[in-house]
Amino acid sequence: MRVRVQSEPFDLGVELAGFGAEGDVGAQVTFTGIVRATGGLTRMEIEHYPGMTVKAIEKIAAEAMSRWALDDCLVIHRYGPLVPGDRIMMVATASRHRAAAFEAAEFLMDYLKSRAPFWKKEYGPDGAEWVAAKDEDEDALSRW
Amino acid sequence: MRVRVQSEPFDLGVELAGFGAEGDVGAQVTFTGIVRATGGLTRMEIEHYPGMTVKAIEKIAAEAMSRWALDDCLVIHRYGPLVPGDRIMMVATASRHRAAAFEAAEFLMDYLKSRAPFWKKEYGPDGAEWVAAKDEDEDALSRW
Amino acid sequence: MLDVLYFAWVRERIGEPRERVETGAATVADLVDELRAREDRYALAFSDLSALRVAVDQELAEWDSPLQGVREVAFFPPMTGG
Amino acid sequence: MLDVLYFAWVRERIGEPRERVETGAATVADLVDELRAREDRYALAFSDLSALRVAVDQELAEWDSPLQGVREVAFFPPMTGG
Repeated sequence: MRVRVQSEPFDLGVELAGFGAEGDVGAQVTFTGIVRATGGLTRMEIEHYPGMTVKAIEKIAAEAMSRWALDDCLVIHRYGPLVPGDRIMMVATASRHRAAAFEAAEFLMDYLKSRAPFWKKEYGPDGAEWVAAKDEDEDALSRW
Repeated sequence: MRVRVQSEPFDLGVELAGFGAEGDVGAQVTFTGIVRATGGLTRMEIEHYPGMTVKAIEKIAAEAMSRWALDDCLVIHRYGPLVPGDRIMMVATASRHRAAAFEAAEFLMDYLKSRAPFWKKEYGPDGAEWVAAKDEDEDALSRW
Repeated sequence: MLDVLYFAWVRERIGEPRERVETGAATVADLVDELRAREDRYALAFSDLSALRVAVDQELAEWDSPLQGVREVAFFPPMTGG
Repeated sequence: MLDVLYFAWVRERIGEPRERVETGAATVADLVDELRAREDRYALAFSDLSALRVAVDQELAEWDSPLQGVREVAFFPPMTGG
């Protein structure tokens, strides 16, 4: 299990090298979140809560490891300034079987959306605005 | 949309470079299938139906593109000799939103399992055996 | 004339990956009956059709699919991709 | 003494990211009442608690969570990670 919070970009290929290699892994799933240029967005600033962020994500990741038969799980989340096309974050899961790898990755994403202390501020043609949490993201938690 | 069937290994990072870059993509999901050493498996041989394979996968991928709002979709599947730890295949999906990217990737996997003309022969301590299709893999199709 | 292809254990039981078959079979099922009547290795390969799948001109097909105008028929076990 | 932290638009409304607060508040809700009474910028930031979340010692908490022995309280809008 690996959790990292950083301002620097990351490389998917590098991060996945050797990921889950110690288990008898048959399935790896990754999710990558990317900054969209929706509504003329020119840049984004992600704020986080340094004292809490890694702990909160580790708790979510540990929950995923205990609920599914995962051999490994990885979460990287960036903060600071980002522009459209930049990777915001990624999760990866490794398991024997594909269903567990898929479900655990979706679980991680749903919880990171609403339970990891990050806040996005978007800058576009109409100025700056904090991204509002979506009801559907909160609702997504109820399926787990 | 990109479909490739090859005996050579592939590199996830290389394959994903620029993947979905033309759309306003917010979410990328990948699945990678890896040879497991289950039951002392020492190697695997994947046979396929050259005239049909790419066409069959393209049909599945086109179906995914039409059912979900995907900006891009990629399938790479290997054939020939493989050993434990080798990547067998990968799919990648790119979409604005995470639900579509996840669902389409699961759809692709379910269909590739049972509808793409590949056959796996496993070599282990008890000799060689063709992998039998699992009822659960056939059943998985019914959810789509 | 048809190209008939075999894959995986069907190929191994028949003993070859493909052959040209002279046939007037109207459907896949008729073709299977002709092949079964040839030799034991065919009878063995086609002994349980529920364990087999068929593709006609490189598309998945059914046992009652017609063969008129068809160039290529392939027999194989259920696929195990992914 | 408590460290009180503010994030996102709560930080912007309060005008600072953190401060030391001298308080005898028994619960988070009591602390909010004290802060609200201070100045308009606090009253504004805490005007709608349903739009806010709170963490106590870096764990998500509730408005009625006790503050005894607590070192750090943080206020922020619903999180938007991922």
